[in-house]
Amino acid sequence: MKRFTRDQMAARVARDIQEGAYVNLGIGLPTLVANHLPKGREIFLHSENGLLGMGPAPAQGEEDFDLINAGKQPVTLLPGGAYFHHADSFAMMRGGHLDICVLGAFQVSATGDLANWHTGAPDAIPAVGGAMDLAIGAKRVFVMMEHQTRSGESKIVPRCTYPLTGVACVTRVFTDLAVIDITPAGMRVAEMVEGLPFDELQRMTAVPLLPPVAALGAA
Amino acid sequence: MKRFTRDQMAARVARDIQEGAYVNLGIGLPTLVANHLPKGREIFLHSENGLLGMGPAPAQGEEDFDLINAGKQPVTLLPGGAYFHHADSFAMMRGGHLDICVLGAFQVSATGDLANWHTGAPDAIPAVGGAMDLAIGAKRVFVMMEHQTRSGESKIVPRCTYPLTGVACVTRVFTDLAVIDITPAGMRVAEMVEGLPFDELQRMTAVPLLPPVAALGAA
Amino acid sequence: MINKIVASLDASVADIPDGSTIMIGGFGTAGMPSALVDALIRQGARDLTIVGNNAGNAEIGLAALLKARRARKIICSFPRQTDSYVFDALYRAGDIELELVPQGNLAERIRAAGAGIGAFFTPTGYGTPLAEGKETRLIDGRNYVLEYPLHADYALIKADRGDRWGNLVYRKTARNFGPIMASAARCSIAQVREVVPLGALDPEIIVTPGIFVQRVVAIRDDAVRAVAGAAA
Amino acid sequence: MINKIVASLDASVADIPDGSTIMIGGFGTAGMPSALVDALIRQGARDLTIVGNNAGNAEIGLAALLKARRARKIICSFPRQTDSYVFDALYRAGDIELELVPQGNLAERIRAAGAGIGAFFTPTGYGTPLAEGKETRLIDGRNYVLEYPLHADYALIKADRGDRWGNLVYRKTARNFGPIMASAARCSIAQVREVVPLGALDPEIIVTPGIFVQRVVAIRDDAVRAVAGAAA
Repeated sequence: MKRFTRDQMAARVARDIQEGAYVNLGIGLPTLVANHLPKGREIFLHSENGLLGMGPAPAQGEEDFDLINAGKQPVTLLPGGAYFHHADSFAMMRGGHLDICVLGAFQVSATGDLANWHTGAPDAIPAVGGAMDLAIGAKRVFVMMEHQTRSGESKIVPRCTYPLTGVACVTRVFTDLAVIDITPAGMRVAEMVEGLPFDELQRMTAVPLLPPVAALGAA
Repeated sequence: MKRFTRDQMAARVARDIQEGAYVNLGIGLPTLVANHLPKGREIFLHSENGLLGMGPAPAQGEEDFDLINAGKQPVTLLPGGAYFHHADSFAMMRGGHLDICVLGAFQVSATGDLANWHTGAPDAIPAVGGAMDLAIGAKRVFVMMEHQTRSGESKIVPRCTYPLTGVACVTRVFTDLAVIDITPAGMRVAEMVEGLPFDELQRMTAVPLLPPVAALGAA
Repeated sequence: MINKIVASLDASVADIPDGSTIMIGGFGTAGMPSALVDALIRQGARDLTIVGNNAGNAEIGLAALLKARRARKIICSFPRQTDSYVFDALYRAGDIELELVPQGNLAERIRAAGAGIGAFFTPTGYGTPLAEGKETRLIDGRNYVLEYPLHADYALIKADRGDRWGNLVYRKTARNFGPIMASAARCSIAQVREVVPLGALDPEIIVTPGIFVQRVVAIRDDAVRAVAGAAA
Repeated sequence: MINKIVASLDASVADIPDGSTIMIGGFGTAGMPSALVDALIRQGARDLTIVGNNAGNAEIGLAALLKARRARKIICSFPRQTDSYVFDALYRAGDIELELVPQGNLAERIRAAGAGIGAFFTPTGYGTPLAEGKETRLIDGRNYVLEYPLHADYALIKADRGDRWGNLVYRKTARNFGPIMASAARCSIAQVREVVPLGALDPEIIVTPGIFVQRVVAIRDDAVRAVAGAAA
C-alpha cells in the first residue's frame, strides 16, 4: 500500500499554512514542515524559547548557541524577527495569537483530545515542555503522525489511553494515509493517499470516519 | 504653635530614604521630597508610567512631553535609567520591589488604613490612578499630610470615614506636627515638632498615641 | 508579501463598527494616538466602550471623541484631570458610564487578556469600594481580589517606529499602555512617526513584536509634535 | 554610590544557605549561567530546590550541581534531554523530587511571583495529569486551572551586558527565563559577559531594569564561548 513519506506529509501540512500565518512547529516530525514552506510565502515561525521570524539552520561553522529553537538546535533569525522572554513567548501561545501549531502525537481521540507527551510507561522520565501550551493556545492545532503504531495499532482512538496533553484541542490530523478533520459531527476524512479506498482507511482507524465531502455522492 | 513647613516635611521624609532605595513619590505633596534628597545619595525614583531613574525637571524649553512623571509633568531620566511598559511598571509596585512609596492622604486610621483617593462627595469625579497599587505594593508606605484638616479635624482617625485606598498598609506618617509609626502596639510618636508637648499633640489627634520611645523615661 | 502598512489614517479605522470595545493608549497625552482617534471621530462609529488610563484632555483626541458622544462607557483609572471638563460634564449628566479600575489592575487585566489568563488574584483594591461585590481570597496570609481580563475589538496605539510586519518600538514614557493593549485586541492599529524597512529594527530592541499588530499607519512628524505641543 | 558589581563569582554566591530555593535561567544551555552554577557547586550549599526549564546537560552546570547531590527537588518543564543522564539516574533512583510544570505555566508562575499576583487561572494543562488535584473553573465557556506563583530565594541568570545599577540586556534566545526569574527572587545574581559604565545601556533597550537585580558579576568572554561550545 502506498503511504505518504515524512517529507510528503510535511509538504501537505505546509500547503495548509497561508501567507502571513504565525506558526509554531513542534519538535520532532513537525520541524520538517519548515523545509516545505513555499519560498515566496511570508510565514512567521515562532519558537517557544523566545523568537519570532525564525529562519533556516545556519551554515556549518556559523552556529550561534545563543540562537536556538525549541529543539535546542541552532537556527537563524530573518530580517524583521524579534527576541522576547519566556513569559511573553508563552503569552503569545496561551493568548491565542498563533494561527497554527503543528504537533506530533502518540494518540488523537475522536473528539480531538491529544496525547503527545508521555506514554504512561512507569519508568519513563516525564517531560512536557511547551506541548500543553501549544495544544490549547493556537487557533488551529495540526497533528502530524503516522497513522498506526509500528505494531499496526490505530493512533486515532475513541479515547486516549496515554496521559493527555490537551482536551478537544486538535483541529486536523495529517497522517501517512490521510488528512482528517475533527468536526462537531465527528472525524471527517478530507483527503486520502492516492489509491487508498475509504473502507481500507476505516479498517486501519479505530474511530468511525466520515467520508470526504467530495466523495459523498459516490459513497 | 510651630509647624513644619511643606519643605521641612519633605526634608524630613527624605532623611528616611536610604541610599539605594527604590522609591515612588506620589503626586502632589510627596513630589516635593525629590528636591530634598541628598545630592550624594543614589536613590532610584520610580514613576508608575514606566520609568526608573527619574531625574529633575528639565530646563525651560527643553521639555519632552514623551518623558513625563505620574503627575504628567515633564521630567528627565538619569544615566542608568530605564523605560518599560505599564504592566511591568505595576509589576514592580505590586510585586513588592519598591522599598518606599510616599503618598498624600485624606485620612490614616489607627491600624494604618489609608484613604487618599476620594472624599466620598457624591458629585466628585472619582479617580484612583495608581494609588491603590502603591498603597499595597511598597515595602514601606510613608504618608505625608497636614496633621489636621483646615477646619481643625484630625486626619489621623480611629477608622477612615472616606473610601479606603488600602487596608493596614501605612508604615509611617509624616505630618506638619509629628512623625508617627503604625506599630502592632498602636500609633507611636517618633518625633514631634520642636516645642510641641506630647499632650498637645495627643489633643489634636483623634487616636490614642504612644509617646516617643526616647521620652518613655520622662513619661 | 505581508504588508501591514495602511496608506491612510482613515483607511486604518474604516471598518470599526458601532458598539466596539476600543483600547486607546496613552498616559495623559504621552502615547495618546491622537491622529487615530481623530480618524475614528471622522469615521463616525458610536456606542463605543473605551478602555484607557484617562478620559481625555481639553477637547483633543479622546476628549473630542467623548464630546462627539461616541462613547457609551469608559473603563479607566484616572478620568479626573485638570482639563478633563468634557468627561466631567458627561459624567455628571449621566451621559457616560464609568468603570473605575485601579491603574495596576487595569494594566494587568489588559495584559491577562493578551496572555490568555482567565482571571487572577490581585492584592490591589482589596477592602476598598473598587472591590465591592468581587470575589476575594486569602492566599498565604494576604488578601486578594479576583479580576478578569479586559479584551478589546480594536486597540489604537502610538509608537515611534514600525515596519511592515508590525514590529514596533516606542519613545520614552509614551510606551506606557501600548505594548499590552496591542496584545489584548483582536485588531491593533499603531500610528507611528516613521515606517522603517524590514530588518531596520534591531531584533533585541523590538518592544512589540508584529504578531500583536495588525495595521501600521505613518503620520507626519510635525503632526506628532503638534500633539505633544497641545499637551503642554 | 550604589555598585551592584561583585568582584568574583565565588563572592556573588557566598551567602546562599542550605535549603534555598534557587531559580536557574536557561533553555538548554542558552542562557544557562554555568559560571554561577559552578561557583554554587564550589560554595557547597545543599538541600536546594531548583527551578528551571531543564534538568541539566551532560555533566556541566546544573547537571554537575545535581551530580554533586545538592538538590533535593527540581521544578521544571523538560528534564528529559538526550544528555540529561545525571538527572535521569537520580530520578530513577528516587534521589530527587520532580515537580513537572508545563513550560508556559512555569513561566507565568515565575512572572506572577515577580508581579505580586496571588494566583491565576490558566487554560494550560486542564484535563491532564499535570492538573490533577488542582482547583479548576469554567470562565466564559473555557476551562482553567488555578496555579500559584513560584518565588525564589535566589535567581542565577546569564545576561550579555550589565551596569552597576543592575540593568541588564541579553543576547538572542539566551534571554529566555532571565528577565522573569530576576523579578521573582529575593536576590538575583547575573553573570554578564561585560560590565558597562552607567548610561552606556540605552534606556529604551534595557530588558531587565536594575530594580530586579541585586548582584552583577562579569565573566571573561572566553568563558562564555567555552560554555556555548560545550552545548554543541
